[in-house]
Amino acid sequence: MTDKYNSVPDVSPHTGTTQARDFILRATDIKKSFGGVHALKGASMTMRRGEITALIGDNGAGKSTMVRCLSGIHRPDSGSIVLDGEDVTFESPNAARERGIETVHQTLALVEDLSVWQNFFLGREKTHGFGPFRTLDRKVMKATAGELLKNLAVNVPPVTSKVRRLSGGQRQAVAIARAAGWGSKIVIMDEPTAALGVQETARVEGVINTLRDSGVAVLLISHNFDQVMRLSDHVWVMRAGMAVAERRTEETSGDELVALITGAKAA
Amino acid sequence: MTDKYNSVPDVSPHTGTTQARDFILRATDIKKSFGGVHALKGASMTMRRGEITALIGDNGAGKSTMVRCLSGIHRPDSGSIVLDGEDVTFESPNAARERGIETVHQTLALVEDLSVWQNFFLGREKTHGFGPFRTLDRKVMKATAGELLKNLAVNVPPVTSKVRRLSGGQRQAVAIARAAGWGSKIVIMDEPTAALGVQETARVEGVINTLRDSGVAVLLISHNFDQVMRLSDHVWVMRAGMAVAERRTEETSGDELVALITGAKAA
Amino acid sequence: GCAGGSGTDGGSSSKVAAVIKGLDNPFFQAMESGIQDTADTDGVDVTIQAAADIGDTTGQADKLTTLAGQDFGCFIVNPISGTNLVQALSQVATAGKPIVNIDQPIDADAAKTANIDVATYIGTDNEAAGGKAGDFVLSQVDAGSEVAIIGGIAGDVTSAARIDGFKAAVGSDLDIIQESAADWKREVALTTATDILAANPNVKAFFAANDDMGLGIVKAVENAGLTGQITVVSVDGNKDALESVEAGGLSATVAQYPYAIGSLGLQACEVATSGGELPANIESPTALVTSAEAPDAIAAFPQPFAPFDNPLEDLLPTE
Amino acid sequence: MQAIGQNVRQISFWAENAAPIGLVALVIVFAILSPTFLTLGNIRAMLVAAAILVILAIGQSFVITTGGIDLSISATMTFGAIGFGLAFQAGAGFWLSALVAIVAGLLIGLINGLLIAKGKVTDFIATLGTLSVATGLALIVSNGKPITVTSDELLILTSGSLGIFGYPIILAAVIAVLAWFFMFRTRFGLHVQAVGGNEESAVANGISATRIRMAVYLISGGLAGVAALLLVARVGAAEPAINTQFLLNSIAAVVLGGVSLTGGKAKIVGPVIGALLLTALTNGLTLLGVSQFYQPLAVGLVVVLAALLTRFQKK
Amino acid sequence: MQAIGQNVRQISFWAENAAPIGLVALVIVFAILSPTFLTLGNIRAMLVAAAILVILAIGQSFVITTGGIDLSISATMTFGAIGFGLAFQAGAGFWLSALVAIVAGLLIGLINGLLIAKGKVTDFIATLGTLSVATGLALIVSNGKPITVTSDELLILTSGSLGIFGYPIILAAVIAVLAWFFMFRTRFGLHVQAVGGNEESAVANGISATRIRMAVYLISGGLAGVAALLLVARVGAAEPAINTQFLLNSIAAVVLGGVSLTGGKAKIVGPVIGALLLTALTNGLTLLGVSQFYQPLAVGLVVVLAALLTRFQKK
Ligand SMILES: Nc1ncnc2c1ncn2[C@@H]1O[C@H](COP(=O)(O)OP(=O)(O)OP(=O)(O)O)[C@@H](O)[C@H]1O
Ligand SMILES: Nc1ncnc2c1ncn2[C@@H]1O[C@H](COP(=O)(O)OP(=O)(O)OP(=O)(O)O)[C@@H](O)[C@H]1O
Ligand SMILES: [Mg+2]
Ligand SMILES: [Mg+2]
Repeated sequence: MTDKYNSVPDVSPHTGTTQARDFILRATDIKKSFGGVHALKGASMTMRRGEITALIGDNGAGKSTMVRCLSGIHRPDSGSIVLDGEDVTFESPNAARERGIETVHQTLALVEDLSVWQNFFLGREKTHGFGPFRTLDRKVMKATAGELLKNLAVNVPPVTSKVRRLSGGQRQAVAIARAAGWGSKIVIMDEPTAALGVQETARVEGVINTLRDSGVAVLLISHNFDQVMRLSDHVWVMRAGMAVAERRTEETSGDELVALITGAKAA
Repeated sequence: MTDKYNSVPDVSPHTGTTQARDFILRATDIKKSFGGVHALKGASMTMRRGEITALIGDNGAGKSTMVRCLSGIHRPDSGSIVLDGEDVTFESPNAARERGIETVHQTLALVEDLSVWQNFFLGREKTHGFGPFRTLDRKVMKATAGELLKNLAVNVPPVTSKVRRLSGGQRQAVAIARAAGWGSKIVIMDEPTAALGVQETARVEGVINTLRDSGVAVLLISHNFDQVMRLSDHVWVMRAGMAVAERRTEETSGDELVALITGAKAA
Repeated sequence: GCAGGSGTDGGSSSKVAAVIKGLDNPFFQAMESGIQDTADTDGVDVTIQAAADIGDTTGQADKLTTLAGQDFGCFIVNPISGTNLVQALSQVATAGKPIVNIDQPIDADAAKTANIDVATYIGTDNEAAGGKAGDFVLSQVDAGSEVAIIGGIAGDVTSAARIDGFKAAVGSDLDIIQESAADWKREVALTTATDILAANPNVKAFFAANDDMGLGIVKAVENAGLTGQITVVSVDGNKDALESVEAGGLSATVAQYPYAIGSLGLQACEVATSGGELPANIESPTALVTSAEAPDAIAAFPQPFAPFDNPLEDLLPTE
Repeated sequence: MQAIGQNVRQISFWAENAAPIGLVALVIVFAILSPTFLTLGNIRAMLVAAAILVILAIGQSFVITTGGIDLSISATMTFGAIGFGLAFQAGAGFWLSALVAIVAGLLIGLINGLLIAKGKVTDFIATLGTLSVATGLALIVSNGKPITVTSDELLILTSGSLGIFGYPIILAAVIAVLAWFFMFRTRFGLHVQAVGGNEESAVANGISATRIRMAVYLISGGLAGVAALLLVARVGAAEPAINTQFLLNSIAAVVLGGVSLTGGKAKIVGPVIGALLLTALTNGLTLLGVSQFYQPLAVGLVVVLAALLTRFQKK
Repeated sequence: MQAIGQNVRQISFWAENAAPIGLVALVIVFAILSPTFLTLGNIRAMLVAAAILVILAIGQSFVITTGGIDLSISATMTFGAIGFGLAFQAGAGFWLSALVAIVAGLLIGLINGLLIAKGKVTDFIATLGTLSVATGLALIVSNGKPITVTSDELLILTSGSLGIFGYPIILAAVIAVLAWFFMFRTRFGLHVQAVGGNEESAVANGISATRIRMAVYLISGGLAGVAALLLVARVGAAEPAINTQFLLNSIAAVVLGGVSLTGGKAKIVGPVIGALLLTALTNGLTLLGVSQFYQPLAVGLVVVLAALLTRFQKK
């Protein structure tokens, strides 16, 4: 329905009304190669305020690479990212986080030998004191981490226990609570429920909905079509390093999405 | 419907006719602890000839531990495994494989720095010659591996390329082709499609059906209820280290399974 | 560099190659200076190589082998052990080039088996040096006193020879309470000596197998506030040891004059290449240096302070 | 009390505390066998002798916490000592010379950091290379000769003491306290542990692994420079000799102290006790007059036994 | 031809072949600077000198392929040499004494294997411990004294040759060919690579990581025993002194040969060339009359440069 691959959807044809200022994020023509591997070949995508945007595609389509570009881990070889109407380049993950983009990575990005609260604040610890003798404000950090975790986990682990001792579900909860806890504009979740059981999945989906309801834009990467159809407002489809199609969720179906992913249907 | 947790279902009440000899595998009262963690607390389960048996349960319920006991990686602390009417204990993964049990592990168990054919035959390489100078029969192994892979992968990788260079989907294909290729009695698959895209998932499901049709008993671990309902003939539910219930797939529903997993429904 | 040689190509070159022990020890540096300075004065082209350290037996052999293939007219060798250079030297001997053995003697049996004919041996008997130290200690302390020995790396040949000499000299007149290894290192010797002092308050004397360790012991004695009450003797005669003797730290050092050994070695090569006859053994001077002799020794350093009759003087080719 | 009693029954308790337990065991054995061992004089001497190793072990501990290793640490110390000696000989005075020693150590640390953090060279090989380079440089600039140093400040440093604590061990203790503070109470230390635990995750959370790695090799080099001061003070001279023993012992101390070579688990007290243990071991063996030939054997056995114990540590 | 031309333009080509390229570069430089370097006599001498290091590097390569490291390798060689010396002294004759040397090496290898494979002690620490233990044992059994050995067989071993290839390098070459065969053409070698690449996966496929680890440390110990023969032959005596140089050089040779210390990638030719390169380097520096002081510097720089190159290897 978009006219061509990688068209820049300033005004999305199927809604007709969306204005540029409604896009909280617009990534245009992003390219990224690793040695000889062209992971992104000029992909474009958008996210709107207060919506859950899904990003789907086959293994190796470039979804995680896109996420890493948006969250400051990779720097795109070319292309632009416009956040809230402003052109941005992220020098580091911290730069992206300071601009309000939080990410739950596919690998969770937890350090197993550190405790829950340490992981929670990793890279932006609270300190008091001055100069080189600024000390970690352990009390505040522990309290905050415990507070935020309580909303999410089935069995809340003690914040002082090492992540190594947590179950897979608990780890995922820590990673998600960390991303959700900073009052940010955008939360990106790369396959947040891939390894989770039913109960844990339900919890995470609850959190995603809560985030959306509180006005946060969520980018959800998932291989689970039911989940995508259930949660998202808008879907972007990637294939071989390009964003090949977008749909409003209510206007599409699981079958159409499969066809778009496999290339059975053009765009 | 089974009378109690861990009842030994010699004659399953809901079919009434199943005889002991129809079970190709019967694991009874398996216990396994790691230090202080009781991963299996006396779990029992059965698999029938020519059927796909599903094993479901929450994160940390003990599914993978059960799989590792059946495939000879762990030795159960207590309990018995009866294979084809015969009491067995597996000293090593090779012992299990020699008795006809192949496994696709959750972690795939591939060595990234070795080539596809080397991984394919890892641990049971074909050799020619005598004594300490027996050499690897590289030609035969490459040919066989290539042959078996062709049935499965979308893009067949060259058998001489290193696994490190393969995509996630291709790796999964190698691991599954390896397990399926030995004409065994039982193939165990621990979350074989967790990280796969639509196309790859469809292929794998095809392979599972093919295996069943050729008379192999398949044990499928999955968090995906649709998949379980679609593929399996029989479902075992684990919770906290115990097998708490079993159902014929046609006699249950996704909702009932969820209730069994979470413990909302007793058994 | 080795440019500007007076060597003639082919046949018998007058170029000299020297392979000595590790340069991380002042003793061998003085030896190197002795060779180099004499070569400079006499206008001889010399190449000096050393082992990486005192344990590098094969490395030293490799270096000699490397040099053996070149057009040197004479070889000066100071082997790490009695035999480690024998194999490399057999090549030199086959080519009929003279071999001057300095400091550490080549094992006689091994040399014979390998058909090596050593033109001359120049050096001091390490055992004799240890003996001199032993005699001195005997003269300083009461009979039956406790004495401790600190050697180099456990198993080292030179260290063992010096210690054997010391033990032979003191015989049963003194009570040797302990023999430790301090790896030829000052810091290790300091720690070891401190421990020995703590365990044996009655120890009256220390013997160290080289000056560096001797200086470490002096420091330990000083730290214990026992300076002047404990006799410390070592072997080598390095400059800082001589200064310590003068200042009242070390009681004495047995100077072996490595500079003189090196210098004699080069002169012996000059004699050999010019066709002169060399004596089989040349005893290089050694002397016990106590505080009395120290000022003279320092003034003369690195040359021997006592008058010394150079047996090669008359044999040297006149220029 | 009861909690401890319960703990004692668990093997992981022994494993976590291999170094202190080993130290206590050694002290008991040696105290029984040698009347001198527990005299004030001997304890004082032991502590002073341990100071250099303690400082090196702390530096090594920072590096090992990131999963790296610094094989150049003792060569760097030698290089720093020569730097001190030359500066002092040139009339620079104690404080300036001390600065030169530390800067020399930092220089080697900087090279290590650049090679490993920026150049992505394996730590083992990079520091093996700088081991050779630092050794060579020390020999070249000193012309292979020891430089005798006589300075009042150095004399005070070696001989001064508060009670049984000589100034060197007090210096080492101060460094240990600072190291503990930075490792466990500041962002920097947390980031060191994070990089060692899981570099990819740390980077994804905005920590610059490059900067952290640079920093730990600088710390290790700088502390090697400080250790160089103590070395020069101790022997009264700057010598270009290679101290391989210090290298292996610094690593052994850290591992005895319960730090895993795979990184991620930080300890400061452990390595300090490990260093004390190794020093007490040689001290005791010397006091007992054990033959020099048996000493390497004894040290080897202690290292192996302690390592066997540490494997029962909880993950 | 064209394929090679294309390859040459890729940096990974240079990285994969750091050792041979470095060797060729060194040979060219030294051949230009010294007329002696490429004479037959010097080449012969260099090859003989390289033999011990080549054999040790091969042993080390097996260990490193499994992701381990053998720090005890040169101490084991010393221990083997002393074993040979004592047996010979006791009148055992050449062949029996050679057997004793190899058995002595295997013994230390066995201890390493037991500690690491069964005891789950970190390789680094276990072999650091056996380094000390082997050194101590060598000192104790030899009473710290070198044992002069005069044997016809040893003389033949050192001085015999086929053309420019002395018997020692022929022995080393035979070992290299066998090692290559076992590493790349047998199940055992494949399993060594599998355990190094991913132990968990290897175990899940029925490979016994314990047996493989035992085996590689036995190989490394046994080859150290063989190297001990050459050592005794070369220096004409069995000496209890440790040859630290051989330890670091054996590791450097393996890494220069392109083997990653993290394991999983096997190479035999690379480490052999690495050993030749290190030998050629000292040989050339000696020929050029470069001062002893500059030699560690040169070796360090070559190691670092090669390591910088190898990091561009393809994964
Ligand atoms: N750091 C890297 N180095 C080299 N290649 C990479 C790197 N990261 C990603 N790639 C390659 O880029 C391509 C896209 O990978 P990416 O992880 O973005 O896929 P994806 O869409 O997230 O797939 P999946 O659904 O399996 O997570 C793949 O071919 C992958 O191998
Ligand atoms: N090797 C081990 N050491 C210690 N604990 C273990 C080990 N393997 C499994 N466990 C523990 O045993 C329990 C069961 O784990 P298992 O992997 O069998 O769960 P699972 O049902 O496969 O879960 P998932 O769905 O997340 O794969 C968990 O608490 C886990 O932490
Ligand atoms: Mg992904
Ligand atoms: Mg599992």
